[in-house]
Amino acid sequence: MGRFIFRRTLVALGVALTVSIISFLLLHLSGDLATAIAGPDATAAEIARIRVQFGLDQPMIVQFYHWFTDVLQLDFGQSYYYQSSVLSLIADRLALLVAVIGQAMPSFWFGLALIILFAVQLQWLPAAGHEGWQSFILPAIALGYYATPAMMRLTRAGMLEVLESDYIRTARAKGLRTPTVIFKHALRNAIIPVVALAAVELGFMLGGSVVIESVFSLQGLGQLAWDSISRNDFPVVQAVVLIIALFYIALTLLSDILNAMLDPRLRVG
Amino acid sequence: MLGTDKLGRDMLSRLIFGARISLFIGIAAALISALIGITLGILAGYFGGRVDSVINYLITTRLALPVVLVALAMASLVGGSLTTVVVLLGLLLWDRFAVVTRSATQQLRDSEYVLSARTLGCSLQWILLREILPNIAGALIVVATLEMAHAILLEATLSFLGMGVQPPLPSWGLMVAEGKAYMFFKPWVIAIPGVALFVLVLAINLIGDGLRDINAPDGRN
Amino acid sequence: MMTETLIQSDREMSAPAPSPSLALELSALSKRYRVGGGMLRAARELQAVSEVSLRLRAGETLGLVGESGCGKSTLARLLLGLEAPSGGDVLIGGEPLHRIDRRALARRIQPIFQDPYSSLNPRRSVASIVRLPLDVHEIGARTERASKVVEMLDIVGLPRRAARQYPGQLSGGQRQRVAIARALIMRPDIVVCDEPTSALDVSVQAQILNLLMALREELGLTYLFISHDLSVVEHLVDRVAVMYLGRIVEERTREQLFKGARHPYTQALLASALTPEPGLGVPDAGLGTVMPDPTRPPAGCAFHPRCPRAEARCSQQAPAMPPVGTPGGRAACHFA
Amino acid sequence: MALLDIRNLRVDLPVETGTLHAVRGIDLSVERGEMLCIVGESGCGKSMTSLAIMGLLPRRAQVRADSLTFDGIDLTAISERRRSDLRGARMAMMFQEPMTALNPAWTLGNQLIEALRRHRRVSKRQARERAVELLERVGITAAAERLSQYPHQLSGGLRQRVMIAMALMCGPDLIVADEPTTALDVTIQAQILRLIRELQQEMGTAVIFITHDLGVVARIADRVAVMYAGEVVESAPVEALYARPGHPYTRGLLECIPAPGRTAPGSRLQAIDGVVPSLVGELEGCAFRNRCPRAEPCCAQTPPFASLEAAHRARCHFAATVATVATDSREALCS
Repeated sequence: MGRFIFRRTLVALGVALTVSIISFLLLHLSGDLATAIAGPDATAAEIARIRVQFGLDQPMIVQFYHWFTDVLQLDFGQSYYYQSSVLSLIADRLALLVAVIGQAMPSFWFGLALIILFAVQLQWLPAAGHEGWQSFILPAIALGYYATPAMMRLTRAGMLEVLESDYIRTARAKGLRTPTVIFKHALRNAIIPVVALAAVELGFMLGGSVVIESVFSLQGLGQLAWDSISRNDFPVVQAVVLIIALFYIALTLLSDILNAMLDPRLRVG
Repeated sequence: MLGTDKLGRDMLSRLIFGARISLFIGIAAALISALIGITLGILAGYFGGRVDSVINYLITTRLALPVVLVALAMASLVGGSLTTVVVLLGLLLWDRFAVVTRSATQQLRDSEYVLSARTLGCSLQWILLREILPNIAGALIVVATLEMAHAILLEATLSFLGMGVQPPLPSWGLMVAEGKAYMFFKPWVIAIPGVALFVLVLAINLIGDGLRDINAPDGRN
Repeated sequence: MMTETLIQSDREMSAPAPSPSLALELSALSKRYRVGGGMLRAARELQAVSEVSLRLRAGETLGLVGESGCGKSTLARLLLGLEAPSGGDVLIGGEPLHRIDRRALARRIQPIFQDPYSSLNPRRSVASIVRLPLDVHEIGARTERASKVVEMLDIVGLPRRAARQYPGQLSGGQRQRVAIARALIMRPDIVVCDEPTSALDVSVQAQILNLLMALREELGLTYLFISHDLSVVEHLVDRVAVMYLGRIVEERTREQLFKGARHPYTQALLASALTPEPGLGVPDAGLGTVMPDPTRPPAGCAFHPRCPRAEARCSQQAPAMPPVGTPGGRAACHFA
Repeated sequence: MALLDIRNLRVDLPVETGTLHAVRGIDLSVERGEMLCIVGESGCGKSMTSLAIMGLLPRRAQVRADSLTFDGIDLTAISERRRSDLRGARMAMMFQEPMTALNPAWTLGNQLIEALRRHRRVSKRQARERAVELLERVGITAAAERLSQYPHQLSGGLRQRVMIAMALMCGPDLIVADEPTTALDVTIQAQILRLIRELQQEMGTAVIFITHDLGVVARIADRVAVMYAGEVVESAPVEALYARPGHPYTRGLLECIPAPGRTAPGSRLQAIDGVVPSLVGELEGCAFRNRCPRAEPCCAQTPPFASLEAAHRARCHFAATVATVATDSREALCS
């Protein structure tokens, strides 16, 4: 088990490294960053200044090296827009995000419908902002509802498949009562794919929160990313992408370890 | 029939034209991602070993990237347009194709009819395209419908946030965004495109379910 | 008779002289797999086939028996060119297998597999399956191919209307006939039958065995017949080779083997075969419950942990296997 | 009185094209301590029969019987709860696939112990002791250590031994074994069969042993029921069945397998031509008549059971003739 966790962690670290390279390359290869930061009306001199200021004139590999060594020290650089540390910006909003990611993928329209029904028509809950726990109910529902059907389907399909299996028949042949058969013998095996899906869905929700936060005007991580995208504030975008990816990797790692505890056959690297 | 929007444009005709855009994006993005995902998946599944490890790694990495955020960031850099959205979504949605193709190919790789094709001297291309692919096509069509629906929803999301299809093209997501300011007074402005989106995605998912049933194992008896 | 060592040195020096009467010759054939290796983990080695030497004369049927995991299916895959050997050589009609082009090989050796459900592509019609070899090798015009398919269906005893059906519409026995038709349409010399009837009901098994025997007669085929069913082997083959943990442990003519097996494992197999004779009870072959791990084969004779006759030296010294062609058969046992 | 008595058992399964009559009215009885083999080919209804006896058929299956009595208890009349009190305690089951019949997520010890603790008031320790004792009895070495192992750490033969121990945990009166050795190698099969036969005689347990292998039947059975197309076509003590088969199907089965001394090597085998009829929808007359070498017009009427000798019955219009010609003509047929 120890060796399994060690190996699985090594792979997770490898993926994390690759993701960080991609999140770096994504932004540096897709266009001239300096021009994008300076804005459409900037002069050539201004662009050149920005290029030097942000080190964009150096070779790509040097830029990556600097960025990556900084990231290892949890220094995501300075926000182009807020002119403050990216880390402190994100830390502020991470708490808010975690409150919302109890659930899943966005449906901006579903969110709007919720607002119209519960905030405007019924006036039960606030439509926007984050004052008190009530403000999180609608966003959480909007974020969570997308993943629910998939999870239900998988649990149901997994359960049906497991209930058909030979060892369930063996358990019934022993005369075990139905609750024992279902909870001891079936559920444990049926839950394995669900755990894996839950990790994936949670990861998707992190990415999806951008939309829901926009709909509910929540100042969360997603909103930060979204604002930064519209402001061409790329270090922030880059860091948010990376952090969400790392969250996802940690979640899948966790689900793999959890599944290995549920099923002894999975305890091999 | 359904009234007009804030600029006096006819909702119905914009809605119908929007359907064309949604469907085009859904189909085009699904095609691109199918091409990428199926190629990677079939290679990983057939060859196994190192090839499989590398491609599996790619899939995990792709899954770790938040689609919406990356799409938004890229669209903002390149500039939102129909082409951008299609290409971006095509490049981001191949993971499920790859996962499904990979596991289906793994199951068929050692089946005796593939072995028998190999002993007949069939080329690799023949085995992958003419022996394996037709037998996993059923599962892939289902994935294609799912990804189509996924792409349509994502396009609407991008357009809603202003990074997708640009006005005056009538994307449904854009129509919701445009109507957002009036939604407290005229809820139908967002209700109509929203319901249209819902119905379309539901229809595609139902088609996918239907195809899954048609393709249910007919092999053994 | 040429000895095994002679063949080996022969092969090292130059290509062996083709001996026309030998359809198939295996010399010291070995296959090792690496198992369990992952991205970050060292693999273990599995010796699936170990130093197997055998000869098949043209028109002869050699039976290969052994329990699951003994390497008999791997051996079949090596002969069919589906895997490359880790050592040793296969000569087909005197020509080394690795020098034969894959497509040329397909015309000389063909398989019939165990599971008639998975051996046919469910998306192809019967005609398309049987015609596949002709299509791949671009033999004949369209009409010629079609008429060859019909001829082949007649030969294997399928009605002509079956040509338009799909595997899902056929019974297990009919499917196995389709697989036989596909294997034989290019008239190979050698057919590797890998448990061709063990997935079938007994009443259908007899039909397929009859067909295989009739085809052997008509087309002059050489069979390597792999099976775990000793009564089927005894009915069908001329010679028997017994495999245990990757090695041939005994090889004899049918009469010699079934009347006087010398290796304790063969004796155990024969004792465990249950003929339909009431009143005899289930014999005790004297084997223990220890099952060897093929990735860690026991030292000395690989069979010694289960062998009722094992002595001290069996766990230290591996018994030598007499060379191929030893008169009266051969067995790898200190007491043989 | 028989331990198990079955009269006119029918099992129907709804399928897409109609109703599959998997078991079409069979009578069976099993005496205490007896080994009854049910033999037949795939789809003949033998597994459905075994599941019906255990009450383990899928919900969609419809089971009807004039009588299904176990040790005087009418199984059709009792609740599912009472039924589950019998299962594992007084009637146990063994399955074909040792690789999938054990739950991969729990240790062997856990799965063995729960069988006993469900039915008997014993402490965990007592249950463990019983498990170790039985594992040793079925020939598993280092039994105590095995309890903490998981099924995937054992070979197929060992797992089937564990299944036997599991079936014996509560000392049942009846064990239903559904092809328990089919997935095993011949040498292991012989060991497991010996073990089952030994334990059965030692403990006086009745066994219903389901198989397609006539070799196995000959060596272990006391009595045999041959099933074809959802019916029992012949039932007899084992010697009588092999010496004087009264049904053309039984004869066909015995003649189509190569047997040393009877079939000359390389000679043509007596195959049974044709295929089993579909069991979807009603089947009139003798189900075997489309494959039977001696079918006549009267076979369109369902044949009654003909009594040939003590406890030997065959469902054929010509049973008496078939049984008398069988012994001497077999040599003639095969030469």
